[in-house]
Amino acid sequence: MGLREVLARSAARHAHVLVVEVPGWDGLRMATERAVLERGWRLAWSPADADVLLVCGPPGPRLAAAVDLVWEQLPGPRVRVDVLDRRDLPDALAGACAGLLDDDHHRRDPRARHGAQDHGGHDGPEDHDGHDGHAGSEHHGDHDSSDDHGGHDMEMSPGGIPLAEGGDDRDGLEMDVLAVRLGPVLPHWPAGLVLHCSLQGDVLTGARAELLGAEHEDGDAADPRTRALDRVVSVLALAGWDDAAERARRVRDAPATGDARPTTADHPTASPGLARLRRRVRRSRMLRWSLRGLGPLTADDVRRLGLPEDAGGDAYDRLLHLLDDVDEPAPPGGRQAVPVDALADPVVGLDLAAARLVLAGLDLGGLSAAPAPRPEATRG
Amino acid sequence: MLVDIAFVALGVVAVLSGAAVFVVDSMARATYALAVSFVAVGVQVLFLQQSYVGVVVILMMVMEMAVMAVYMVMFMGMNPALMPMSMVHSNRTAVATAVLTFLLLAAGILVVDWPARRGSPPPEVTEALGEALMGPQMLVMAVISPVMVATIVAGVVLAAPRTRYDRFGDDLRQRPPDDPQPGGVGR
Amino acid sequence: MTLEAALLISAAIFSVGLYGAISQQVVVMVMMGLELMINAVILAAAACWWFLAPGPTGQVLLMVVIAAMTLEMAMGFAVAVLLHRARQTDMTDMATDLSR
Amino acid sequence: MGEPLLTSLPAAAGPAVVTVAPAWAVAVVAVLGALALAAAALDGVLSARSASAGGALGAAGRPLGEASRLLRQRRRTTVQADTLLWRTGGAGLLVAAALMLAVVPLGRWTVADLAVGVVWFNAMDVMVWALVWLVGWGANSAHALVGGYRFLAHGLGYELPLMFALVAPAIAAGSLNVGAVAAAQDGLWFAAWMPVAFLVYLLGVAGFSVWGPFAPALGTDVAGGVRAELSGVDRLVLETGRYALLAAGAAFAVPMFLGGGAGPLLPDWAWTLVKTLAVLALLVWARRRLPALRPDLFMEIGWLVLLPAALVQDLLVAVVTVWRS
Repeated sequence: MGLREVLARSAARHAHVLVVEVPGWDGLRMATERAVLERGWRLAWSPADADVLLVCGPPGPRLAAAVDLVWEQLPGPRVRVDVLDRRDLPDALAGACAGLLDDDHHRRDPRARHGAQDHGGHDGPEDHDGHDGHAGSEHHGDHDSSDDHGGHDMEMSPGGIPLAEGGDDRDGLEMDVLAVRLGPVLPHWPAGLVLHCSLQGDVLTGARAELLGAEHEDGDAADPRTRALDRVVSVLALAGWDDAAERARRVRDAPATGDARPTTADHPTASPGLARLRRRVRRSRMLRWSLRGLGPLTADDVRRLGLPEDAGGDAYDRLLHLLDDVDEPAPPGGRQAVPVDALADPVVGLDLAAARLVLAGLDLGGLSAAPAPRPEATRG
Repeated sequence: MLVDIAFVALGVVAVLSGAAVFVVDSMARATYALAVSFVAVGVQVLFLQQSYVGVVVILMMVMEMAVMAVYMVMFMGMNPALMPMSMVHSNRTAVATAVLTFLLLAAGILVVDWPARRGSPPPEVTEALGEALMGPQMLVMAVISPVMVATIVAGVVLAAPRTRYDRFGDDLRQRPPDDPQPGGVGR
Repeated sequence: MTLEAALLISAAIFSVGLYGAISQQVVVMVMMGLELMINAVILAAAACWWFLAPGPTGQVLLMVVIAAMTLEMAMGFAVAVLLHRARQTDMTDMATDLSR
Repeated sequence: MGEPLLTSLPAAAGPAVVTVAPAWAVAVVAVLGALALAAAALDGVLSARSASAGGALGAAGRPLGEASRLLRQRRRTTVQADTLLWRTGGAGLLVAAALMLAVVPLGRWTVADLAVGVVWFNAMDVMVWALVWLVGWGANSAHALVGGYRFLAHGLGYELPLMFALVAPAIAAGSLNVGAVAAAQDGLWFAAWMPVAFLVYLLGVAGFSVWGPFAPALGTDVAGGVRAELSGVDRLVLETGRYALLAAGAAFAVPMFLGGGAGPLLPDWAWTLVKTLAVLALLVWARRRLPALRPDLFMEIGWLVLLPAALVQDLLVAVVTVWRS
């Protein structure tokens, strides 16, 4: 018994948290990330890795359904927390910690899970047996009968997963096309964004973007400076440079520490941390080599797609631009909202890693569900 | 004795996993069954004291099967969902031929009066192999090398659809080349 | 560990490979059958070397066999890609130009 | 130590290396575990420093805490997962690492003194190709599979340079036996006069451990890549396997490039461990300095830069060796 308890306590001290951001609540999300890291917890990258699911903000109905699907995939012991206000964070995290230690609940949990899914005949073994089979993985081809692939004969679908269909890839070789849904719950991903992609191997051959919104609009938005630094964190993390991303996160969180709600208008002059980060990013040849030429956008493209004006150039230009302009005060009134449809075009034809890097580098602060849905963007 | 049992057991593994290649439904399983067969034979070769050849068989075959698995998935597009489907033709003939071949070979193996062992193994088997390749048998490697080069070139020519005119333009002057996926050196 | 045992195992592997090479429809699977047959040859050659004539140069044969196998694979893959590109097929039944 | 190398046969091991009883394999696994733990602890400390969270002592205990968390977590399966291949892939990494370490002499003792130890090591690192891909494939999830493919793409880039980097010490020593290679570095370490091979070797170690710049297979952008769907014990096994591979790669560098157990004052087994830890620390630290090498870009680097560099190194080594004898 003693050993079990020690194990449980140690486990709860090192919990991994999957943070879900509802569009418009990025300030709360960043505050949450900071609080999580300060506890000595870690941020999870996928549902399989997470012990705690923390939802920042009130999700709208479709986003809520997606979050529920993710919740089904947490292996357990698992705790779900919904937060609406920064002031509730300490209590919420303490509650999550206590929840992780509640052994009785976690023993009952898998049974409830199977019952809910009409999975009779499962006695819910004590441990080590989480058949959350039904939910599958939402990262996986969308087998939720969406409109992406009609006309499949279901006889050819082992386990309810339709077999992939063929299509020419960019080398002119016919290969299977996989319909994969990216988002809305992914690390370093624009909040609420869902990208319905056609994947060949890991190359996006087609994409359609949509936005899953919040329940109501009066969100807890971050100030432009923090938001810009948050994008730097994302780009660095997606470029596989954890250390620099970690430091960028520190710079991002620095002014707000100890302050419940940072004011938007005034920020301190370039902090030494920021200057160091700039130097480090500029000096890394490998980073330049890795990002140069990725997702180039001409001024025409930018105007045509309705992206912010400074989105021209390649991914590396955008990152440097971002770092340099962190302390520039944003134009009052904020930016014009980016139509969600515009996001599919720059990423089609890229591989997954490149597409993620390009998306993370774009300023999607004001993402708006587009009025007129356009046909799927496709490029050889 | 222990060595004998291990040798025969490895043989059984090699045969069974070889048969599994044509039995299982999943492409990945088929490919890696073949890999297991090769590893078993490689270890058997180790038992037969040709350590270099044995390890090289393991090394090359595992690598080859890792690549082969990708081709299998690419061309046959099966997810690990074990989808039963039959992809055989003239099954009867094939079985008959295989059984007949085995009986013939087995009869031959058992009937032939194998000669006694001539000579003794060199003290350093690997070194002997190297010296043979670099000495009396050099012609073999000298022949194999150009054949390999030719194969590489021929393989690329057969498989690649794009020529240098596609990459560099009609006058071969376009820099950087027009590739669907730019490389890391920036040629 | 006798010569007969090794050769019998080798014959069994060879027969299984032969079955595969004849019966399979998909190019890559046919290649797998061929690979198995070569696998058997490797074992037989190694056994013969050890039990019959463990001279210094006998192993060269094994190196040749392995080289032959890599060549087979490389050309096999190239032809499979070409077939796939040209005919959208990976079935041997649809590539019978030389069989009439 | 300076005996004629070509005669140091595996059977008559000579003074270079003593083969110990197979039961000592347990010790190999113990050493591997300790090294992996040390690497994980160091990584924890360095991570905590850059995130400036928690004390260094607490951070060093991080791997144990993570392990306890994963032990408590449930395992999960996905729809139509190929569980056999999935689990084999994860567990196989640990086995491959142990088999690599088996041929590394600890000072004078070794568990398996193979005549072709260098090739053996190479065969084991090729096993990792298959294993990582299987982990990605088995989960039947798009992200995991993309991770698996990325690893194979990296493998095609780093494997051949790694092979030719390992050839250089073998040429200089005139033997494929690991103990003999270590003994051949009398006075001058191979790392000193074949730096290119050493560098390429270290890159290769990072490659087959899916470590640092070679981690896109486990990238954030694909939700953890190969391990996206792994939880509980399965994830623990995979992570341990990675650290074990890193440790085995570092340990193998010692007899190949760093003079084996040679060194003043300390006994040779202690020197082997010290050097191993130093290489391990270097690899763990390097992860913090470098962003990921995207597989599509690295492929050309591997074939057009690293491979020719390793070949030229081999040629130089061969010329020097012939000239000296």
